[in-house]
Amino acid sequence: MKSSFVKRLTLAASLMLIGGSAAAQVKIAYIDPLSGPFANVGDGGLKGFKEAAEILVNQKGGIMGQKLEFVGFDNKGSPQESQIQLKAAIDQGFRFITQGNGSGAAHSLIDAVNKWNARNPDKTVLFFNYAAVDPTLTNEKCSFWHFRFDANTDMKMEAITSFMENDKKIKKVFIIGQDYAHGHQVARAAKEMLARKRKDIKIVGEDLHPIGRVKDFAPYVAKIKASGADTVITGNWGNDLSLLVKAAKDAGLKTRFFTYYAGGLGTPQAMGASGENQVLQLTEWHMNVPTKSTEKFALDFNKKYPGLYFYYLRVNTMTEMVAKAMNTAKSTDPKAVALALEDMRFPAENGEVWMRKSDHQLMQPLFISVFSKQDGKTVKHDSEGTGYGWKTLASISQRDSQLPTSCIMERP
Amino acid sequence: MEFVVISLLNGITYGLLLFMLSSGLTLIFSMMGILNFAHASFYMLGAYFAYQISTWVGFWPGLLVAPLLVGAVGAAVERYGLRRAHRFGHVAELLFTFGLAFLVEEIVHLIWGKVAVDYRIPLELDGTLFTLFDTSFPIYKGFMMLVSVGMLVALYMLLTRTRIGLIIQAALTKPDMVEALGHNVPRIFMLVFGGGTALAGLAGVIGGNAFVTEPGMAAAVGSIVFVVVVVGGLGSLTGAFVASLLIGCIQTFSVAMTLSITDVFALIGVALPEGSQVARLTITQLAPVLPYVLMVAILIFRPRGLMGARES
Amino acid sequence: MNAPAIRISGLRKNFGASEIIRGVDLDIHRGERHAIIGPNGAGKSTLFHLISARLPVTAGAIELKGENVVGLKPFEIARRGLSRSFQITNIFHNLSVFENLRCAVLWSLGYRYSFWQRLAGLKDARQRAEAVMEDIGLTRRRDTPAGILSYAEQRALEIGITIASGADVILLDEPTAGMSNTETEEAVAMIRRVTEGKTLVMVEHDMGVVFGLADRISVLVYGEIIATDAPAAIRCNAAVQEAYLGTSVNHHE
Amino acid sequence: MSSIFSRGRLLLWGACLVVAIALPLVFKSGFMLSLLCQIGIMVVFALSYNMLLGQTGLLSFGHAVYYGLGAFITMHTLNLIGKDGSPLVVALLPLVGGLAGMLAGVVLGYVTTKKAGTTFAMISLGIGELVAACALMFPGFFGGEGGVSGNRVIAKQAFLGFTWGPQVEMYGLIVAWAFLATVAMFALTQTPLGRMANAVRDNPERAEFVGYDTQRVRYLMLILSGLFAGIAGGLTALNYEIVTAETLNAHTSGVVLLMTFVGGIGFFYGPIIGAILISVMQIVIGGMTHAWLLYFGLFFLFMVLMAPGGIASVITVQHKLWQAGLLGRMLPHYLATALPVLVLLAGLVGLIEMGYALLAGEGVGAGDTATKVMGMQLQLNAPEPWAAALATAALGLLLTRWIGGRTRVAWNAALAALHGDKA
Repeated sequence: MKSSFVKRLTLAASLMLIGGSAAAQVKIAYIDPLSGPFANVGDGGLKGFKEAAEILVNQKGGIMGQKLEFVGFDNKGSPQESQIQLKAAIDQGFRFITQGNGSGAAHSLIDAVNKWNARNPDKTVLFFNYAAVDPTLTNEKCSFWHFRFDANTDMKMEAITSFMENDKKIKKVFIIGQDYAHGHQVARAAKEMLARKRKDIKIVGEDLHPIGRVKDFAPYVAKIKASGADTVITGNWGNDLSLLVKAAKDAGLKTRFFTYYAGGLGTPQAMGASGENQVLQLTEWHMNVPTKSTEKFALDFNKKYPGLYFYYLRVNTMTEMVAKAMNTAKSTDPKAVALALEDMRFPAENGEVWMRKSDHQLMQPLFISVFSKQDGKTVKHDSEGTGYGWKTLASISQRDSQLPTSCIMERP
Repeated sequence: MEFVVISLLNGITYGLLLFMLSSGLTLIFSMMGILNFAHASFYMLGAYFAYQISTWVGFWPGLLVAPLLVGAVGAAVERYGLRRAHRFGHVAELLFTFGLAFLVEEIVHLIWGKVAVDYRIPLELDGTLFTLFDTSFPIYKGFMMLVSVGMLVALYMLLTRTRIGLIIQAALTKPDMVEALGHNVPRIFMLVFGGGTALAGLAGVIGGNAFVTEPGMAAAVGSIVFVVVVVGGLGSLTGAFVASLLIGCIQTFSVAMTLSITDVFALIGVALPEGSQVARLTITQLAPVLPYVLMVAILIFRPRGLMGARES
Repeated sequence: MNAPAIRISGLRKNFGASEIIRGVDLDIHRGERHAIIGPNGAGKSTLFHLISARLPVTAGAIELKGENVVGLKPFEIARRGLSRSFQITNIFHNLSVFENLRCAVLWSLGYRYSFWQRLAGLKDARQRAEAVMEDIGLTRRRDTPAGILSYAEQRALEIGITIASGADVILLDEPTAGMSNTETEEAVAMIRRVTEGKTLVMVEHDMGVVFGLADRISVLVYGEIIATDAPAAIRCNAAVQEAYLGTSVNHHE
Repeated sequence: MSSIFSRGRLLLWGACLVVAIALPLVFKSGFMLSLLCQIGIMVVFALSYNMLLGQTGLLSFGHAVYYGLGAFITMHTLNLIGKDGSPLVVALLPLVGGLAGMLAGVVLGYVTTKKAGTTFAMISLGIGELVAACALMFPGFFGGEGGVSGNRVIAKQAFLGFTWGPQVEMYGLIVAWAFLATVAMFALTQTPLGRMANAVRDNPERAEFVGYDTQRVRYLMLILSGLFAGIAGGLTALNYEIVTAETLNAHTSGVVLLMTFVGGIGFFYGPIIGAILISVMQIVIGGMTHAWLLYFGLFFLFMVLMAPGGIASVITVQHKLWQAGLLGRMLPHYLATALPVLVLLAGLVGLIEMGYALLAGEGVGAGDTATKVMGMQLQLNAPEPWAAALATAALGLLLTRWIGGRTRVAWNAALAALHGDKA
């Protein structure tokens, strides 16, 4: 028994070593779920990074002549497993990691990276966060070793409320969200910011429901209807969002829904026609925002991976910025790369972006768009083959979504 | 008033769907003593089968064929898996269905992917049945109620008017009797398991497009169905019916309540300390977990459930 | 201390509409060996189930050594010194013979739910279990799992578990059912030996066993006791003969 | 048999301890060390679970509740101590987790242990769901999505040279606690309560008639099981320095059930084997293929249907055959069966891997046209690889049935001989 156990461990170790002994490359460990219920999200991200590295970096000369490579590590969606995978990546010589799905895993990694760097100053690790949006990650818990390339929940709400500020038709707002940290943050930010910007808007209701447990949203919709709201703000994602929108359509509720994640993987498909003209989203980009080259990149990507739809522009932005930082610093040392990234201004495909030095939060333009029928003009491309796509209603420049930070960064 | 009527309709629709799920589970449990952990997985299979059939030949054939297919899968599972597990006792059976639920989810991931599939309501059922005080009631919800009630009637007829129904009924109250009757017990077991899973499959067919057909749908209803069965009383179809409607309505109406825990305690004359997290919770927030609270309460005050005849 | 071991008065038990026990009154004296006989379906096992609280009582009273025990749970009655065996063997199948008996003695020796004492260190429990094992003749099967014992051995173990706790009122439900003649003889001798000085109540079909063991006999017919008397008197009781003995006393199973 | 401290047993315990301490000397990488830590924690957790399932016959689907609550309380206590404590206090923190798990057992167990069997399973599931849902509702205590984090290195001065900062020191702490907990749990099986739990598992009715309140026995066992689950939770908190709501959800409960069952519920050491095996398999198979969840599901069903006693029972039977001198007779049969089984497995793995590659791509989402299975480059749009895999599987199945049938005859004969010897 014991000897076979040792053999298994040796096997595991040797597998890891083979994975790590490839040629001279700049490698970034992608630690996200690659199996289990959220594997599609993780897998889509990994493919996006690989594609971005190939087309945007390696075909343009790479990093000081070396190739950039992303290697997947399956954290199975668990914060604990993320740490084990981090150790595996470090063992294999990785000095850069990226992660995005789930703030729980992000918190776990940021803690582990901070401790590792404090305890192993000669082998520091740098963490690029491409999608975990908990504001605390660049506020109370900010770290020199962490950079975030997505706008956080508060910044997104700042952008949404700026848009609402100018829409005088909005009188009564209902806030509904999942009953966990993200939903709480969205609700809190919405109330604070609306109170500041539009005192005349009344919050006519606020509901939190357990995440992923509500089958039938009809009662919630009945309540929204009874409240007389004309606008709904929700941080819901996944089925909690699709079910809400479907139930609203069934009951003939005609309010607009301001969302964070309606364009996300699978949601457009699940909403289908029921979201038409009612669902709005806030993103850094969507297919119908004109760009120099991303449209072609996205179409090629969708063609190469049938069933996947290019969604994260920030994946490309991050890849390019990291490559640029390494090239300017002429180093692949995490600390040098971090210093080069700080305060970097970069012409991204959605406009100029800026990596703020004080909290390592990327400032980027944001777009509010509405789910509308594909018409070949303003809605040139549909989303996930539904026949409906996103139509830009407003764009918010990176200056207008900036928020002060409470970050007190410990710098090495 | 408006709100009450709408909520009641919503509650009954949801309750009837729950009953379609829990009736099969109760039948299987009463007859075979097996708590089918994978019951909700058959519900999911029903939805996916119906989706697949609807992409080929439309919704209506799927309504009939998908439950039968699910029933066939269920019967095969009983014949080639459960029957073997049965030899090792109830724990092995339970674990078998537990593993099965896991496997079904993974296979659904594999075949249909990890995101929701576009399983739509048929066009002829898409629309508003009637408008009540400015809130529309969709045709499809009416259709769901119709199918559930139809199933309820059919099940009632089957149990009271046919020979096999009488045997099943006898087995509900006196599990040892079936063997004494000298019937081919394994075959009856296979039929009951197939039939029970077919009912779950039917629920999937009509629930899948009303809500969302995705790989997590089984896990989302799985535990609530157990709650229904415990609250209603193990082995009691009537109990399952009452509990389904009760839980459907509780969930719907509690969403409507804006009371907080503090208010509730104030009603019974207890003042809670201000500002604690518990005190701030509203009934609405708690709505989806109320069934579990109800279950715990039932277990403490009436351990055999609302209508249960048996102690365990 | 003068109260009878068991006093039953006006005891009734219904299953739905059918009345199985219809007003039983019975006193069982301390130290006597009392047999309950009657045709199949008379309610003998039900009577045992009521006394030992396996089934809830519909109406009436049961006193154990002067104390009302209706409404108590089985373990509470067991703790008051009443122990019973079952018609269908009811043992701990995965435990060894020795462990079966040791489980049966733990409560009465006051070890209760202890998780701070090592079983191996409990000398008195070991000795008592070993003594019972000797009594019922299973010493050489000490470490065999009870589930794979022969039928007669399991019956012996069943009685062993019943007496191991040292209860002074013992209820045996058909202790010799299904045994061969020689096995029955051994069992009777064993029962006589191990119940010395205790109150014994038994349900039994084998009339040889009944008349060989019992000090007094009660005859239960259709849920009522039609006679309670010494064996010789029961043998000549006209009502009993009519209802029961006349047809089966000579060629019973 | 009768004493915990018999010489053979002491030797075995000692050997295990020595191996556990020596392992990091062999596997020096940080990853291996993390894996060993994870295994150590899981061993305690799985053993605590088996106190319910194996020893008391209670199938719980919500055991993660006690583990998770233990972890959260430990983490809060760690943060409460702040900078003033000494590493000794940190080392004792898992006990706090244990007490928390125990307290949770006192409260929740009162409801759940009212019933046994199937009903208990359902209620444990419901309570588990309830607690998991509450965990998300109270971010103040459970830390919301980010969980609660802390730092196990609370003071600059060391205690006997330990600060618990380096992973290897943490590993030492885990080994110490795991060893203590394992000895304690084993000792518990040798007490009146432990034995009566077995009796209640085998025959609750009879247990009542020998004077035991079965509900009380179940309740006490659940409380004690909560204690050890809480200790495991406390170790997780210290090891990862973060605790999130995932720790107490249904998935964690499912994993511990899987480990315990696969290892074998009928033997004390079964869950230890299960914890090691499943942890390693997750990493090794998970690293090799995206289909690992499917393989896990199939493996679990296979175990339920073919070896419900788990790996420990298989080992024990072989050991008994060996003692009875019958193993030699069976070995050729094992080897003969292994061959067709391998053929069958090769065919099945081929089919599954190609299926995954075709339907899900490398991971999920896209249809790949080619994939590599067992070193072979296979074209998925051609029929040949599919036919070959199917034929291999079919051939394997036929051979397995044929040879397996003969092996079964020999196996039954050997078992009969074994039990005949004993009887």
